[in-house]
Amino acid sequence: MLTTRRVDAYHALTVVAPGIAERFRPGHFVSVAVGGSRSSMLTRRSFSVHDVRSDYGGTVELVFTVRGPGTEWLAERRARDTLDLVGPLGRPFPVPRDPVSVVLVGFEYGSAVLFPLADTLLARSCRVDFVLGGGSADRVFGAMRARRIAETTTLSTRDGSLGLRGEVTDVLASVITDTRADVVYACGPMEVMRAVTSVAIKFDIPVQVVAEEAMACGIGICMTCVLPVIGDDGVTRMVRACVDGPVFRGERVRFEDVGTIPFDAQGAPGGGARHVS
Amino acid sequence: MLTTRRVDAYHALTVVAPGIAERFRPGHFVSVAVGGSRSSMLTRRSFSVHDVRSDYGGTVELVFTVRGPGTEWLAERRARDTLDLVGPLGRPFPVPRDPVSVVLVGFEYGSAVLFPLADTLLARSCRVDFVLGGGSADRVFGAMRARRIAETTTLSTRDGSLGLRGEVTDVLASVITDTRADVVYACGPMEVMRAVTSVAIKFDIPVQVVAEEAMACGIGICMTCVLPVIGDDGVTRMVRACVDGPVFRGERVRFEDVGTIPFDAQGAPGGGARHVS
Amino acid sequence: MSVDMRTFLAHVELDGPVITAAGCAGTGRELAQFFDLHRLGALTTPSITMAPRAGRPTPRMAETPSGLLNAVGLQGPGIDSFLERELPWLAQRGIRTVVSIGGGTVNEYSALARRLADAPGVTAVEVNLACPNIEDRGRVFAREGAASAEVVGSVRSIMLGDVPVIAKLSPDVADIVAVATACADAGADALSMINNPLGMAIDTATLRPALAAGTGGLSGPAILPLAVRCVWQVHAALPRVPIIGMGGVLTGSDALQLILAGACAVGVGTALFHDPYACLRIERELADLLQARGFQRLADAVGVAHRPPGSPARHLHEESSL
Amino acid sequence: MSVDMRTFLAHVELDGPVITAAGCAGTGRELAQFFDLHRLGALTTPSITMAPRAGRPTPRMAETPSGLLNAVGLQGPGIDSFLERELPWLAQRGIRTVVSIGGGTVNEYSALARRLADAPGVTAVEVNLACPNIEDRGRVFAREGAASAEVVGSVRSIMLGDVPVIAKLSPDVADIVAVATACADAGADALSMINNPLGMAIDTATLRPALAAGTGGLSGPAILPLAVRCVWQVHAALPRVPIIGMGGVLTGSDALQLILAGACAVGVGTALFHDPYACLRIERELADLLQARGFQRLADAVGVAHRPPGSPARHLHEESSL
Ligand SMILES: Cc1cc2nc3c(=O)[nH]c(=O)nc-3n(C[C@H](O)[C@H](O)[C@H](O)COP(=O)(O)OP(=O)(O)OC[C@H]3O[C@@H](n4cnc5c(N)ncnc54)[C@H](O)[C@@H]3O)c2cc1C
Ligand SMILES: Cc1cc2nc3c(=O)[nH]c(=O)nc-3n(C[C@H](O)[C@H](O)[C@H](O)COP(=O)(O)OP(=O)(O)OC[C@H]3O[C@@H](n4cnc5c(N)ncnc54)[C@H](O)[C@@H]3O)c2cc1C
Ligand SMILES: Cc1cc2nc3c(=O)[nH]c(=O)nc-3n(C[C@H](O)[C@H](O)[C@H](O)COP(=O)(O)O)c2cc1C
Ligand SMILES: Cc1cc2nc3c(=O)[nH]c(=O)nc-3n(C[C@H](O)[C@H](O)[C@H](O)COP(=O)(O)O)c2cc1C
Ligand code: FES
Ligand code: FES
Repeated sequence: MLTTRRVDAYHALTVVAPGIAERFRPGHFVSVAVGGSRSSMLTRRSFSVHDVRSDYGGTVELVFTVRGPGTEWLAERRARDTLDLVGPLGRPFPVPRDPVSVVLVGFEYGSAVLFPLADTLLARSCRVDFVLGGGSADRVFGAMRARRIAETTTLSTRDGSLGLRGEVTDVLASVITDTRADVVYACGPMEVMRAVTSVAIKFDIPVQVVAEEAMACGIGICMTCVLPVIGDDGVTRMVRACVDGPVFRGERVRFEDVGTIPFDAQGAPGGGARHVS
Repeated sequence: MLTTRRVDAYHALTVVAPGIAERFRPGHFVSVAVGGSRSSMLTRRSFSVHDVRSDYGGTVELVFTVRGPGTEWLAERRARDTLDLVGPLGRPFPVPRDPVSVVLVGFEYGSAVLFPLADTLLARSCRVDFVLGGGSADRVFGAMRARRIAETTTLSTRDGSLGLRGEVTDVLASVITDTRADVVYACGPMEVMRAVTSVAIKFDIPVQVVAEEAMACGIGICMTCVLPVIGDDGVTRMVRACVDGPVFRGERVRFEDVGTIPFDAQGAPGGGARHVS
Repeated sequence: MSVDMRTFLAHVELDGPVITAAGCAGTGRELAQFFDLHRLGALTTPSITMAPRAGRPTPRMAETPSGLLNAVGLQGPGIDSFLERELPWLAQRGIRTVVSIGGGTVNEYSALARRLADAPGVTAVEVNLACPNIEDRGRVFAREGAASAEVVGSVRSIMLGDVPVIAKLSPDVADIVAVATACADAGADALSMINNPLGMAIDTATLRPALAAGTGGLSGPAILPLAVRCVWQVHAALPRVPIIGMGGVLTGSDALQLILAGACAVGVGTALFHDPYACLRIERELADLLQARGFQRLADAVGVAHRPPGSPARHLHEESSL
Repeated sequence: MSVDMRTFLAHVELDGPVITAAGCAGTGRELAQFFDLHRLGALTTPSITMAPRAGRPTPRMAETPSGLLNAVGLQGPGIDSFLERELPWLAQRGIRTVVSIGGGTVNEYSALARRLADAPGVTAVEVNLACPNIEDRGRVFAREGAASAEVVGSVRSIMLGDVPVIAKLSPDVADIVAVATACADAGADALSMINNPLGMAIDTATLRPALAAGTGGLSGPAILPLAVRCVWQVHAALPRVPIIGMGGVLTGSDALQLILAGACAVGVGTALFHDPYACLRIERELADLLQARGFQRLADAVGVAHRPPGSPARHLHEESSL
């Protein structure tokens, strides 16, 4: 581990991890072991990769908020401590080949994952516009950097302490209109992803969202991180956020049914399968 | 926690603990929580107090060897980390009122607890002689300090790398004779305590030994640290090393029966009590 | 306003819900050096047997991940000495005392109950059913509803009516609800759960069991999920039977889990080995958590996790004050 | 000289004793991205059911002290899809595969066995008995010897003789030896233990169960002492029945505990979630520990903790090579 710093309400950790940096593509996440050896905390914590640099053979930067004991422990790490990381994990953002117009919507720490994506899009001559939001001013992540790189950056906060008072989706429609956006990418809590998706659907443009489900393994073997997603064949399946996502096409995610097994999902109880355990 | 240093094969930790320092008497031990918060290691580790000073409001020093994960964790602590200590615990050494002649026998880190005792004895004008031993030279603790304060210091190591080759008890008889010792104090592994006790019994002088039993609580409530000790009434009872000891009169400890319930112990199976659980 | 932490163990009121678990608080004298025992909801004694017992050989303990194995073997002075020396010390100080009893036969439990029936200072009797039944090839009473019921019934019939009889259950059963129901039907005024599940560790240096006794009881945070599950299942089946929840409680949040699952009191055992003040700290943390969640009374939180997701927790005190 | 790590699962030889636990290694494809699956003693599949199953709603997992609660609910594609897509992938690569099966009735287990009987690439069949018996009010098969035996007997009678049938037992019983004996008598060639004990966590923020399913299975180091105890008890009673020990194995030392207690193979589950390479690391650590203790063959360490204290471990290989 290289450095640790505070960014408003967030902690940022930079870790020397050449193997991860090398294979990284925007949208990837990593999982971090917390608590040290002999810790009672067994599961790794997942974090999107915010930044990748080539110095020290390759570093990755994570941005996180303290939620519970695992992130609390992470926040106490100091420079030169070592961290145990697995990654890069997950399916990254699909990137358009053509120089299209793109709106990136981030809520709180969810914004972090959008910056490497923005860099890639800009390198492909896309037009990039940011919509960033949060509960309060100190929880809006990356506004300065967004202003620097994007065509426009629109901010909103729930308490009105920065930008417009309200949700990121309150401003999204006008940004899409103004920028003639071809596609939306979004990262943030499920209810925000849901709202962003319905705006994109109204404009009939594709939207890529990052789904954050509690994950025990991050590599596709534990089946704890599932959500109902409609496949190409129109069938709803309980798919794993960690390896089948975390990036999904928003229209395909059955947001209203997250946390349930929709009756028409493949293998749903009553849908022909018996209830075994 | 104040400082941490290496002393030959041992680690020494100095901790600011005014409450413990104030009530300390030679022979006391403390118990230390290991692994930090959310550790999977539940039981405290016990360590004799090696030194107590009045600076910083009162500090105590522990000397320990790395045995397993708990002491490994302790060895990784750095200056200014905090430690969670409970103490002083246990019954301290009984100290003679008169200026008698005393031999202090220490094996490896067991020697540590004898130095504050030596200071107390010297303050009461006792004659103090040390017999210190260990497996090898780097495991003999406190030889220099012993030489400085005691009348004589006799060293022995099992591999002969320092002092005489052999056990501390190989030299004890002659030291007792030479110093006309009135009493022996000893700290070290059980088999050494047993051997020291038989030497003292031969000379018909009292011996105080420190018993090291695995302890889950250190404060007398868990009943895991028991050993068979003969009471004033001649009855053997399974007594707690943590609160009824760790200092015992050597003649009273049934060393050969440690790790068993002697058939004649109070409440032994077959001794009238039924076998309930 | 501070939360009303009083609770009832059957008809006996306790000032607070946090009590020491059997066998984990010594005679009381040891903890009394750290704090005033009146601040405990109650103190539970080690399981008292008829005759004095020397217990098991050492090693009696082994550390496991977030757990502790113990095989103390009910070392204790026997009921005579207990009534002569231990109980009066507690009674004279007016310390709420749950007396735990253990035996190898139904008769031994009955005999213990007879000795306790007219002893002053017994707040409640807890029947430790995790003892081998020497009349049934050493099968532990707690593993069978019928055997448990027989013991509980006999103790209940002997104790005076105003002393609650608590049946202490073990998790090593296929159906904890069946055993709980059998005990309640036999007259248990309250249930206490969980006792230690049976575990084992092998010392990989000596290649032998780490405990002299071979197997031992597992305690500590490792077993909290088992305790929460047992309390949940039994409270769902027997909502009117008071439950003392225990097993791995280290924090106020752990205690709250048990209370939300259906316990009206919480036992603390292994945590005391780490922190002699654990009961006081846990009660304080619990009160803070309850307050932060809008509860005015501990009693209103008991079993709340069983309510359908819709029911707003914050208004529970209004409902229950109707 | 390096330690001979080969072991036998009944009459099937495995190159190494460390295998993945059912439901903890995905389809194999996921772990194959990290290492060559041939380096596993064997891979165990998730429990396969007749019909596709969507499993339980989320949240499906909750962390507990040194443990993990899960309620996945046997999500899977069903046997048809398994035989079409998953098993051939493993079989073509020659990966030792233990196929776990789960059902709600004896008939469902039989039907699964019939489908597997002539499928190529089945190293062994593991019968997951921790499924509710829908013909007996949802009572879990594993909780009763008779119900377990019926399932095992039916599967054994259908599978070809050269495919071992392994009965997977749960610790939530009063007498694990009784269930193990019933399964062995019914024809189980080996036993696998332990499956997850039933646990629960309450989310103290929402005041509701942390898992959507309410209760869930507890895994991870917290349960290692229960696993060691079960293996010990069953090996003592049935010394000739091969045991796959599992439950909380995180290190080679944990694996060695199970082996010394009587297991001849070791399953690794939850540890894989933390470290995809866990099986390889654990096998390496185990080999080192065996070597340091003077064992030339893993097989010589199986059950050694049962021998009287006197017998010198260092010379065991001499005895067993007689
Ligand atoms: C793909 C992905 C990317 C993420 N990226 C970020 C990020 O860039 N910055 C950031 O601050 N957070 C991120 N999170 C959320 C982060 O993983 C959780 O905040 C963290 O795991 C909480 O751990 P804790 O011990 O502090 O909290 P606790 O709530 O005590 O955690 C207990 C258990 O629940 C799991 N858990 C709890 N909340 C979540 C959650 N929201 N998502 C997944 N698992 C959870 C934990 O992993 C752990 O196993 C991401 C999550 C996912 C799935
Ligand atoms: C009264 C007393 C004074 C002691 N003083 C010292 C001292 O000054 N310096 C020193 O180096 N060591 C001392 N010890 C021993 C020290 O407590 C152990 O070395 C330490 O607990 C080992 O912990 P671990 O996690 O490294 O090893 P592990 O072996 O992994 O410990 C596992 C468990 O066993 C217990 N345990 C293991 N060995 C012992 C032991 N010998 N005594 C007590 N508990 C044990 C631990 O407390 C822990 O609960 C003393 C022990 C006692 C009882
Ligand atoms: C050292 C020790 C001794 C115990 N002695 C008894 C006892 O005498 N009677 C009893 O019913 N339970 C006894 N128990 C079980 C505890 O009362 C309690 O049910 C169990 O340990 C779970 O709680 P905990 O995890 O908080 O320790 C003992 C537990 C330990 C650790
Ligand atoms: C997420 C998860 C899924 C599991 N699925 C199955 C399963 O499908 N069939 C089965 O027999 N056991 C299943 N188990 C139990 C494991 O195979 C194993 O017996 C148990 O978890 C104990 O081992 P561990 O502590 O190493 O995980 C599952 C366990 C977990 C954690
Ligand atoms: S987190 Fe394990 S499958 Fe997704
Ligand atoms: S260590 Fe608990 S009684 Fe001595």
